[in-house]
Amino acid sequence: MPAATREAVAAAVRGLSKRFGSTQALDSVTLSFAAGEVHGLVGENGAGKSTLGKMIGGLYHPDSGEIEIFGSPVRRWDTKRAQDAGVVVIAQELCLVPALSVAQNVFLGRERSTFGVLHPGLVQRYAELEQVCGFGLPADAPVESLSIADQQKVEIMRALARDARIIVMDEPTSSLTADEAARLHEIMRWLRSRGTTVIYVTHFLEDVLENCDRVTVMRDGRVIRTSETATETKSGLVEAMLGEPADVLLPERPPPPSPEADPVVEMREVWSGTAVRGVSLAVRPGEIVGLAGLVGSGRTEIARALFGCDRVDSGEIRFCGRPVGARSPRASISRGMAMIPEDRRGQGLVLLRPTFENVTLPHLRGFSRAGVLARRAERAAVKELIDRLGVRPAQVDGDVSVYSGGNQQKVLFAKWLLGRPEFLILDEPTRGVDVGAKAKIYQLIVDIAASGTAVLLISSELEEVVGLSHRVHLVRQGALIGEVPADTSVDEILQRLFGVGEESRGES
Amino acid sequence: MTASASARPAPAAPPGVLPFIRRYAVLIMLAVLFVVLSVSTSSFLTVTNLLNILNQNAPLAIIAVAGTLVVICGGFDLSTGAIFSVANVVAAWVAVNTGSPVLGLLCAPLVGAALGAVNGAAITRLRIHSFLATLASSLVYGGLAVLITGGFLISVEAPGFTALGRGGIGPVYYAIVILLLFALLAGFLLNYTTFGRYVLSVGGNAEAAELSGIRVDRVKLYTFLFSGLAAGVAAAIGVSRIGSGQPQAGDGLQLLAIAAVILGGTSIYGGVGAIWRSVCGVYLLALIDNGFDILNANPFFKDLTTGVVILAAVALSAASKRR
Amino acid sequence: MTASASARPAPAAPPGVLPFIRRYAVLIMLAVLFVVLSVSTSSFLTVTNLLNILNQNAPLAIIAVAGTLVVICGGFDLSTGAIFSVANVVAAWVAVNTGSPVLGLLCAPLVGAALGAVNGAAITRLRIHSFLATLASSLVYGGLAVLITGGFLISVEAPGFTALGRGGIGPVYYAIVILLLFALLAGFLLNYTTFGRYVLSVGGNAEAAELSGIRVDRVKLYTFLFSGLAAGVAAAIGVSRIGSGQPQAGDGLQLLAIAAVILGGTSIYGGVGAIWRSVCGVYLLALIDNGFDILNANPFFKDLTTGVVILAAVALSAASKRR
Amino acid sequence: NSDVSQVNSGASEAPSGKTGPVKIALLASSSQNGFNKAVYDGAVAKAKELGDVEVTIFDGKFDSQTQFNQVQNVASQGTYDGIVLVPNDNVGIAAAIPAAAQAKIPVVTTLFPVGPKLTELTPQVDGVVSTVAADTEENSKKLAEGVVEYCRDKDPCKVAILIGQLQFPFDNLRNKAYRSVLDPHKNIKVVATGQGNYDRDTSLKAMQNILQANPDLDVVLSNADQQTIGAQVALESAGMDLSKMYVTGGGGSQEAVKQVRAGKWAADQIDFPNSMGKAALEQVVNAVRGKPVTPVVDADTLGPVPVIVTKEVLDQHPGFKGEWAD
Ligand SMILES: Nc1ncnc2c1ncn2[C@@H]1O[C@H](COP(=O)(O)OP(=O)(O)OP(=O)(O)O)[C@@H](O)[C@H]1O
Ligand SMILES: Nc1ncnc2c1ncn2[C@@H]1O[C@H](COP(=O)(O)OP(=O)(O)OP(=O)(O)O)[C@@H](O)[C@H]1O
Ligand SMILES: [Mg+2]
Ligand SMILES: [Mg+2]
Repeated sequence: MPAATREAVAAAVRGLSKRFGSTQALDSVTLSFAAGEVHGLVGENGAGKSTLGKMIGGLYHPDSGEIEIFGSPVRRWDTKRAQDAGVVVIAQELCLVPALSVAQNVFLGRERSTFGVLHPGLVQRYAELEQVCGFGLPADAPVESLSIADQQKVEIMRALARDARIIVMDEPTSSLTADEAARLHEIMRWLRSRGTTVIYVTHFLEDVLENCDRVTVMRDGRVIRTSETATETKSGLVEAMLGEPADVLLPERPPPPSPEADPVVEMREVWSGTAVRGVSLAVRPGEIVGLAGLVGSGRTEIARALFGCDRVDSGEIRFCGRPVGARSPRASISRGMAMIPEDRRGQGLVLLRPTFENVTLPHLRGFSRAGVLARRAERAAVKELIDRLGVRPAQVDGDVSVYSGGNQQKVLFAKWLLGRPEFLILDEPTRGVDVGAKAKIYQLIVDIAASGTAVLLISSELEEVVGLSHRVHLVRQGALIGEVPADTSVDEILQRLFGVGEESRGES
Repeated sequence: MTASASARPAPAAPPGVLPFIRRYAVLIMLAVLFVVLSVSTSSFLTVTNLLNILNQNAPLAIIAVAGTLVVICGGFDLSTGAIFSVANVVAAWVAVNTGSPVLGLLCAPLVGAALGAVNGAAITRLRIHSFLATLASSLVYGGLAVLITGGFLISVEAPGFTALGRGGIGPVYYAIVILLLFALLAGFLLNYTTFGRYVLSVGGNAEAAELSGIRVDRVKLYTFLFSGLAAGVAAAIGVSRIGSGQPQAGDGLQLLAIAAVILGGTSIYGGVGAIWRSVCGVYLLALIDNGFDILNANPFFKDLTTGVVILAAVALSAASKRR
Repeated sequence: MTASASARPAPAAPPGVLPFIRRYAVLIMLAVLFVVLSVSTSSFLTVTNLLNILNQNAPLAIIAVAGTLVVICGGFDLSTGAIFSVANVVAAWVAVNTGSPVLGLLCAPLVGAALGAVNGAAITRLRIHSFLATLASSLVYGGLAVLITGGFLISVEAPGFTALGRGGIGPVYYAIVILLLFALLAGFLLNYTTFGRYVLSVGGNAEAAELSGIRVDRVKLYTFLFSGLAAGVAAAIGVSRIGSGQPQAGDGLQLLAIAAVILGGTSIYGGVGAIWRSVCGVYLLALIDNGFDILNANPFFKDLTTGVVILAAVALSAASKRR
Repeated sequence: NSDVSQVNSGASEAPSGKTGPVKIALLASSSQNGFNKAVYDGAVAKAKELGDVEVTIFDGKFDSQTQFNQVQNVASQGTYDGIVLVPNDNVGIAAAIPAAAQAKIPVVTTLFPVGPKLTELTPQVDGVVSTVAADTEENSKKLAEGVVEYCRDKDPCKVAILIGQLQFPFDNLRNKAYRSVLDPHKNIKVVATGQGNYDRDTSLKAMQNILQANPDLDVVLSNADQQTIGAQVALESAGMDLSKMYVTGGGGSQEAVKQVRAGKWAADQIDFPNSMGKAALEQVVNAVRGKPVTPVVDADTLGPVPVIVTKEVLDQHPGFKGEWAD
């Protein structure tokens, strides 16, 4: 608990309101952030956390209300002025310039220059920052070649490079592994020790309880309460967020399939590119098989090879006992496979199109005759499904681009459940999803498996993988290094993933 | 569903007058111009004049209608003018050499569709951007048209050849009827068929579409084929109207068609758009032309006025898009 | 750097010959054409001919060089031709009416920059897509050019007016020197200044740039200003070369410039590209022209050949990009 | 060739003698072009002279479709009594003329005939009452004959042809006419055919390139003055002496006349756009008023000078300046 600086207010908002169309994203929010505190901001998807953060950072203009930074109210406010005043936002959606290098992205807008001519020495400057962060990213790699997790680290470094006095971190750990998140928390403590204010938006309530000084709970665009973290508990926070007590435990797994049941899908010694190296695995009907691995270990690539997105160099993939011939997402889908990709917005949804079009996209043949759509049947089916999954707002014409993350994820589930797949690949299905929605997604996964669908579950949240899967494969550098049974402890898995005796990354 | 959820209003279509203006900017401009012209001169609001405007611009509108699908699918077809040229000289050549006007006119859509398919194949096979691919193919096609004719025009004397372009059902020219059918067809394709849905989703997010099992390349190819077909149909009308095939007949059509599509409000980034918008775009430009002619205005100001009207329409459609 | 990080293969430049071909496609095509022409005729590989080619296309290349920044920044400038027209008639008008050729020629870049800034302001203020905005403004500017001259050309008799366009330093025309300086300036801006970095980032991801505190609108505006300036400089060379200002002098330049930029390999989506690429693109097209003239080849085949060469270059640059 | 013959033909097309004010639409191939401006000025001058006649110019934007639409619009509006046409496309536009004929609006075409036959000046299309034009093929041959004359004692005599655009029917016709005259002469070598596109800059480039392969050119045979002006810049910067060569232009612009007088250009094929405008207006008003109409007005006879001028010819006509400025 930082004692001394507590009284000084770094940022304050008063009566802040913001409307998007008919959605009241923020409803006269009044809140203050003390200098040198780590202030947690929690709430379910769509509560308005990101909107608040963006307004403080100058990305959105409030409809009414005012923002005060270090005691002085701001008038004309945009990102440039915000940054000049020491306010920086790490946005929730990764937002980097793909063709620029890591270092160029990190120092973007903060280049040292004389009369606009860049100074050399960007790499040294980067190295200095790297000393503090220890993420180990190469300075000159183009950002587009990095995995999502590494891009997330670039985002964090970019904020740090600004010597900000107030940093809004909007779900910065959503694609980091546990030890990387721990590394970030360390950085937060270091920032706090230097008097920087961190506004920490996250759905990981444990992280809030461990790392924040105070926490604010939001719901429906309003502030429910702000309190000292020491006085809060996880279930208390959940209740405040959802407005009702809720169960955050993992649901009961469906019974495992009999060991002699024939697998739905099987990989035999599959090699693909540089990222998948001799992978063999099998998933049986009704079974949930987890893939646990560190970020960048190649889990996504395994899924992509399986689904036919990437070329398989050698090895065999069998579906329902027969080797598969032509391989493409299309062929996989027609065989009964489905995949929810890790990049929801980039690979999953067509953001410009409404909900029902997204949901029925792979199944249009079933909703058409001679190419002509049966729109009524289509909408009825989607309506039924999104009601069942609890997509909100439950409108078939809903605009998916403004749905919160959890609801977007549910739309993706709807999209594939509509086809009743025999085999479902889930790549990070709960990334950026609030606790309430998370519980629903867990239940969904379990229900899907109980209905006989084989599930391959990839997640960076080890609790989730071990808690939901019947069996877990450990992945390291593109290869499976072993299998552990359900409910193996997270610590043990971590040890095996790093290799016994090896040191964890980020150390040194 | 939790109780709190239902309390939140759904993100329905935003209310108010500004969104309406934004949405229907091109229609509003069209209506304004229509009214202005109607009160400025009595020669405007006559059945013949209106039918003339519709008829004259029908070939362009047909190309723009199909071009809308290309743009929605994230592409750009700069070769429609050249396809028009090839199709119209082929039609004339066939009519002259077989003596059958019908056969000649039928050739135009076929040639158009074939050249469009070649575009589509080049774009999807070679994985090159359609902007550059169709720019190149338009040069090639344009060259072909010149070679076919040897630089001369091919006059068709066969009786009946001009029926399609100059005739009509009662006072309504065939061209208008064909445009209507074509626009309805395209609108139907876009909104009521799986193909249309695929076009929209490929334009919206090609990767997501591919991962949803859609043959992205094939969808793209079909849009270019359709665009070529449209250019061929337009060429059939054009060549029949003129009565001779000319290698430059289509020059510049492609730019007008694309301008009309974008002016209508279809997004240059793909994924959203509508057929009626492009038709409005074509006729907005047509009204300006017609207005200058019948108002006896100084033609020196025509380009300037056209530019200002386009800017106004676009500015309207962008009205107060501030966050 | 920690140990674990280095374990991941660094995404370095991919090795092998295919990526090389892809990357330098436009250069390779240029070299091939160069060699072909050199062996086909002895008139090609002469100092005068090469200087001529460079000189003739310098104005276009200057426009393409600046256009590269616009395209990298995610924009499209379809008004450079019209700006060229306005700037060249203003230059002639001023030279005639003040009797000072220097003053006249100086006006061209100023007028160009001003019109470019107007483009930029319209695009950023009204938040409309540059494609449509510059299409509209090109009509407006084109109209202006005609109004200034009343449709006639303005012949400049003032001695010295043609020095810029026809003279040079030794055998090297001023136009070539100016192009060189301009390309170096643009390359320097792009690679060694904050402005260039901002251009790359705005084109790569405007939202990320905004998040980084970059004034996206201002950066865009400057690219259009620069493009207008380039069109003005090109106009000064052009009007001085011909010795008279003409309202249609710039017609079609904008499309050639954009084609050259894209042909060079700068991404139409923005965010990546290089100045040298566009210069190569311009001279690739120029070599085809030159080749046809000096080989006395049938002009009927020129468009066709140009199209095929473009396709070849683009296909090369896309060579085996397949999965 | 085609002689001026007074025939009363208009009876069927022309309304039987309209009295009162007459409105004429002048459909220019482009309103923003010196040549067309001269036609317009001539028409306006004649209208003043006749009195009670008003002329309105339409911009054809060098686009055949635009002009096609304009004919239709004028025909359907009933505002105009007659049309003077400077066609962009002599064949395509023919399809629009019947609409005018139906509306009883007489059409006079200038510069080019209207209809499928490029060399047939007698009106080919119902609705066209008069053609005010010259025989392009014949005149092109005359221009080329000057080249033959100049080349008589030269072997080889190297000729570069600078043509507008070969894909334009009339340019194609001109090119063929040139070749039909030049090719039979063994000493004459056509070493290059460049396209000048009626544009100075394009022609400058083309000529520079041609000079690379043929630095020892004797003749530049250009069909348009704008092209020759561009070529001249290239020739002079290459250090060539035009007065020793044989350089032609076409169009009879003021600049061309100046250059021929100065002895730089050897010959120019003259057009008289202002006089053509006058003649066309006269014919169309005659048709409207129900007076006799001349179906073919040979444009070559309208001016004070013969169609092909050389320095000697111009010296005999010191007052002639050229009827248009580009
Ligand atoms: N640009 C926008 N346009 C329209 N509606 C928006 C926009 N941004 C946010 N919203 C809506 O405003 C509400 C609040 O969104 P916000 O992103 O602030 O929620 P959040 O608390 O950050 O949720 P999550 O935990 O999913 O990130 C949501 O209903 C969302 O749909
Ligand atoms: N676009 C790319 N270009 C080059 N290498 C890549 C790219 N994407 C991923 N890789 C590499 O492929 C390997 C596997 O990455 P991948 O993202 O599939 O791992 P993952 O286990 O799914 O982790 P994540 O949690 O990021 O999804 C890593 O070495 C990564 O650096
Ligand atoms: Mg958020
Ligand atoms: Mg992954």
